[in-house]
Amino acid sequence: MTFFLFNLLNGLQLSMLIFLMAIGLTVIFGLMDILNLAHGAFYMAGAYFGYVVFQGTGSFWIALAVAPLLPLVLGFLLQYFVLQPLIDRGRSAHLDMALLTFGLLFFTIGLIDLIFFETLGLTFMSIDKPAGLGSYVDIGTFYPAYRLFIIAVGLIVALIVWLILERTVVGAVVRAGVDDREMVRAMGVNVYVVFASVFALGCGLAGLAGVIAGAELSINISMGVQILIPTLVVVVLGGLGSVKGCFFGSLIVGMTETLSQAYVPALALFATYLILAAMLIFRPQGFFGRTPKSV
Amino acid sequence: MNAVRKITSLLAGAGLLAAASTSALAQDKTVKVGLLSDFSGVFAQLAKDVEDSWMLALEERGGMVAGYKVEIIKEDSENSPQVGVQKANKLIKSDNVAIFGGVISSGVGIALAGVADKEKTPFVAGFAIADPLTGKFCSPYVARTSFSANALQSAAGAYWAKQGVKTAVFMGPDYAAGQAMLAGFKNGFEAAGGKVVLEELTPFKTTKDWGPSLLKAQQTGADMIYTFYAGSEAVQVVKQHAAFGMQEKMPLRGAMWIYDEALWDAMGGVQMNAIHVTNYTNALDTEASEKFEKAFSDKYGRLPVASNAMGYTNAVAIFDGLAKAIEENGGNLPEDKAKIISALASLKLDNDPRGPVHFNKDNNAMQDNLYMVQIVEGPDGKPTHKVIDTFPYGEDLPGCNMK
Amino acid sequence: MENTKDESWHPLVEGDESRHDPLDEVANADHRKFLITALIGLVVLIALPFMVGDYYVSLLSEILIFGLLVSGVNLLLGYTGLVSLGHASFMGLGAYATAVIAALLGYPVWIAMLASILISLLIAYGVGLLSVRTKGVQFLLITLAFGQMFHAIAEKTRVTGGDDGMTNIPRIDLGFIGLDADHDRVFYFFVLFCFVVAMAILRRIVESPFGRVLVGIRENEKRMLAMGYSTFPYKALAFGISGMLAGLAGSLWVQHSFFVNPHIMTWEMSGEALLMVIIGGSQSFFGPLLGAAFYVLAKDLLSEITEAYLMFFGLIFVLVVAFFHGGLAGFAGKVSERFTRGKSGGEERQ
Amino acid sequence: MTQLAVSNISKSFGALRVIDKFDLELAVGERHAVIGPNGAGKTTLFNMISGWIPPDTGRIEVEGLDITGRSPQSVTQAGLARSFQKNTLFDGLTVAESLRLAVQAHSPVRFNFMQPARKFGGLQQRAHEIARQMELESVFHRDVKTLSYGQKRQLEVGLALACSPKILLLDEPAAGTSPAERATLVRLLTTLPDDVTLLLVEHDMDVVFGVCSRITVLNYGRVVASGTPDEVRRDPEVRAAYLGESAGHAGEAGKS
Repeated sequence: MTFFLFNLLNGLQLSMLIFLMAIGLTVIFGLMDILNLAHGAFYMAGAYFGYVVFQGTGSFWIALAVAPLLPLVLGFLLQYFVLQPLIDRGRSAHLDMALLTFGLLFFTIGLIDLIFFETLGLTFMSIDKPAGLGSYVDIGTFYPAYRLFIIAVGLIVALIVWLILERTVVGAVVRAGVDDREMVRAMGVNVYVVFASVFALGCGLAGLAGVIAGAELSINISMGVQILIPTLVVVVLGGLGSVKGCFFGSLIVGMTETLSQAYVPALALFATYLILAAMLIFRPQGFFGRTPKSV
Repeated sequence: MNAVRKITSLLAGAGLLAAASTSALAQDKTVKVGLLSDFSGVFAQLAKDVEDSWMLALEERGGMVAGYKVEIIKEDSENSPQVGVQKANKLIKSDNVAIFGGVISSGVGIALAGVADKEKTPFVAGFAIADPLTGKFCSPYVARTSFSANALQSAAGAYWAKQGVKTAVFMGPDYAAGQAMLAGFKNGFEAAGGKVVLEELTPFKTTKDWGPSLLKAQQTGADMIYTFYAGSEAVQVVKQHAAFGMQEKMPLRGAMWIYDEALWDAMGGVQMNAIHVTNYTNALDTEASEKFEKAFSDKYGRLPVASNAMGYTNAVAIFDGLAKAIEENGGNLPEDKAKIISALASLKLDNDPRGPVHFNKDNNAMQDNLYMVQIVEGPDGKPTHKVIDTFPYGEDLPGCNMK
Repeated sequence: MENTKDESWHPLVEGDESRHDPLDEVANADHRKFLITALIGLVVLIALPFMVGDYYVSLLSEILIFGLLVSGVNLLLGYTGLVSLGHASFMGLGAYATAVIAALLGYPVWIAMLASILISLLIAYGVGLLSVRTKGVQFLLITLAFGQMFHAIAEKTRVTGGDDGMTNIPRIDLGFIGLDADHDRVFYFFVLFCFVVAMAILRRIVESPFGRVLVGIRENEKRMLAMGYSTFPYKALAFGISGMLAGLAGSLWVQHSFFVNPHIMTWEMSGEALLMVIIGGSQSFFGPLLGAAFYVLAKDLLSEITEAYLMFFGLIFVLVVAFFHGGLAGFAGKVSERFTRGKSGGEERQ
Repeated sequence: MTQLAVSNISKSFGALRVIDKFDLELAVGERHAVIGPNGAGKTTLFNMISGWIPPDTGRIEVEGLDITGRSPQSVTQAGLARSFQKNTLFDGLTVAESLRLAVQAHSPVRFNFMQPARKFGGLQQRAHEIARQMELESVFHRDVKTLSYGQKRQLEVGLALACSPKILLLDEPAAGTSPAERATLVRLLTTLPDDVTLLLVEHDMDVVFGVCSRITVLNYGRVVASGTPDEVRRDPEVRAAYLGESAGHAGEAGKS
């Protein structure tokens, strides 16, 4: 019984990490129709920059606070100065942007490889957990304190995102934008700034996830691609553009990965993809997604 | 600089200029040797380690073997068999190497064994520890200077069982190498009276959380966890094992990969006091080992690690094997390149830093002893190895039917 | 085409090719241009192996093999407008089918090749039936999911060596014409033969009424439905055919490298195929082939300079998507237009 | 003879009843318009008849063949082709290629995948014929995206006509056009073959009165009036509900 409960905690921890990634991707997709495959690159940017900041200051907390700013700024620049102008010039938001950001992911991986491995000779890096979170707590069995921290961060971010979207003017604009882009334009809001800001925040959250993961997992060249696929699964499961869906989608993916590993290891490699494929075949709009706008 | 030279040679080889390049200069006798390894991808560090040792071994021989000047041509197989095959083709067909070696990855190694056999060009694996490489896929053109998974792991299994460890959980990635390590460990451990109570194979490359597996291991109450993980997976497993507070109750042990020196920084201290098996450590105090250690640290300013030692064996075997084959052929490179491998396999490397190494009938390296080491704090406060025991080597799996 | 005596417009009336229907001048001109390009290309492909060293002959084989794969991918991406991230798995299927049938079961390689083509066609068609109801990003993800599942199966299968794979896979036996395919030039010409046959068939397909329907689906599927096309079977069949080409590529690949393992079916590999198509220029028949050639050669060169060559490909890819939508083929088309008085670039728009 | 029979169809979205027990019968060759203010349910009605939305109740027949609930493609194959209010064209193709595709949809060669389409000269001829009919001959080989807006509207109708339909459903063909473009459209629509039955949704009264012999007026999903243009014009309920308000500025492009 406790075995099951601890597995649930593990599942929740993984879910929250994935949620931090997926929430940005979801809102960006819902609002701008851009499937940002470079999201994995922003995650990496957070982790690697986090490592640099950590090496410089020796503080996990400073790294956690500062590192997400890099992906945040890069995200804003990318959307405002590259993606949006291209869309305005007639590139399809849907496919061209997916392909373009896919290329960007490859580019980033190559660039990071060039800087960190080829130039600095670093292969495996890690950020040390802060005192207090590095150890374990005794809650029936020893359980890593850091995992509880990840769960807390995930829940807090979920709450904040929810509050912003549901309770603030900015949130109202974004929600309206997800439902009907033309309407927001007609409202006279500078949509481009809203778009770029949302894009930047999403990338910042991915960077935050990167720093957090950098302490629990390890920082390496394939981390961005590794996290990307479960994240995409979440976005599809939850329904493209649905925040509530994203939260539950993260839970489903995190729990599936954890529980299948704990109880049916033979299926662990397939479980997530089976869910993804079944979902796309039987309910392509996701659990909470809207049906496509036009036929 | 090296790259520029290569581009020129590439351009010379490319297409229309082919005719111009045929006027090969023959005043100096040169033998070309391919260093094909996984310089990018997860094994990048190991590949670099191997390269460093190659350069050391070459320097020690003054860049010559048996009157031939050695030209090393370096290629990156990127931990991808596809790329490896392509690069091997280049080495064989475009550069006309006499022999090539180096490879880390088992998958690449097996692919290259196929190419070597087809193209009748010797290949000497530097790492690539999959059993079938010198088993099912053995060939008169293929040798290996590291070891096979079974030889190392069955010896380690037997060691721990004899130390009184009764039950163990095996954890490893669910792919060929992981399965081979499990089988090897289980063979040795259970034959000596131990019992593997849980075989926990995690999805390869996609696992992000070892929590479920560690919890499952806890449930069994076994005496230890024996693992095979490498690179970033090793870092994560070791860190998470510590984070679950299991270091006291159920120590995490394995072979050199899990506690590789290159990972110590990333592990952030939790690797201290861990015990693992290895086939070389710079803490060895044999004469051969000390000599290698000095030569290596003189050249590179740091201590050699296990992958350096394996790279060194690889290079020494290739260079000395070449020399022997040339000498046996009256001072000329033999036409039949299988003779290079047979010369190599007849070498007795008694002064190898790992301890005496020789080759078995499948052209696979065997060494006399293995070492159990502990990671302890060195005199300078930095982690280092301490040899806590020496024990006999294991055996290869059967399966080779060489023509 | 002469058809005026017939009062009805019944389309089955086949025209006499020797006569010109002024209305179809554009299509006929395009076709002539295609034939000339193809002929020049073929002459080059036949002559090249005699001018370069052995290694470059094997690179050429590789280019042709990837050419088959990316032409398959392009049937979906360029012609039908569907982006698949799972095509490497069909290449893998073809590769494994050949490896198992020829190396494990011991059948002649030509039987293994035919079987591989058939198997990849059938399985791709099956996957197509399940996938093509979605489009856009959903389609990209569902093909990714299927691809990953096939990859996982390949990794889990012990008889084929799991992740390590299998080696010592034989090449086709050309003894009946007195040749040995183990020689690289001989094998190259065998690959070239398969390539030409497959490309001729593919060309027939994209030029056929069926091929035109695919283009219609790419341009506006809603309208196609409104005009009375059941688009679903077209898309499923296109998926099957493109999977079959990938399967043929895989079958040749194992013979080329004597080796197969699950790496060949990773989604990164599918991504590389997309890279080739886009860089070369989708929506054109020869574009993806240019892309494959560029990719293989540039990778060969770049990887000599830096291990981080992925960075350059990422960058090139981004630039092509952003600024040169036609890719290399589009660029070549524009250049040739400058020299000829040409109207709208015929080859570029299919 | 009845060409299209729509009986008793209804459609609700949630609590909103968009079409309420709608009936319509069209004779062969009839020119019929459905008019009504915005939100009257005209587009929903069209989508139901052409198969894009299944009706909740009722029955739709083409020459006695029940097509209720069929997919759009199968409705079109049964002989009922439609155009769209918002241009739904093949922007990357030429006019010739577009029309050829439409013609091909109703020819047995549409499944042929081994012979060059070039060789089926009949497709091209028929496409050219349609282009002539729609006055698009001069732009036959031009890319669709380079056409003027009016020409695009002509092509929109042409693509439906090229399906050789028995019944042609035109969804606001004149939407967004200039008066000159509209005049061209009216001329083209009045010269459609006699055996093609025409059902038109249109806001522009010039087009409606210029083309159609019968009119059905829809308001809040209900038929308010039906009859000849004169009868409808005289109907007091219509005047109150619809014409009275918009008679002055007829021709305003509507949206729904």
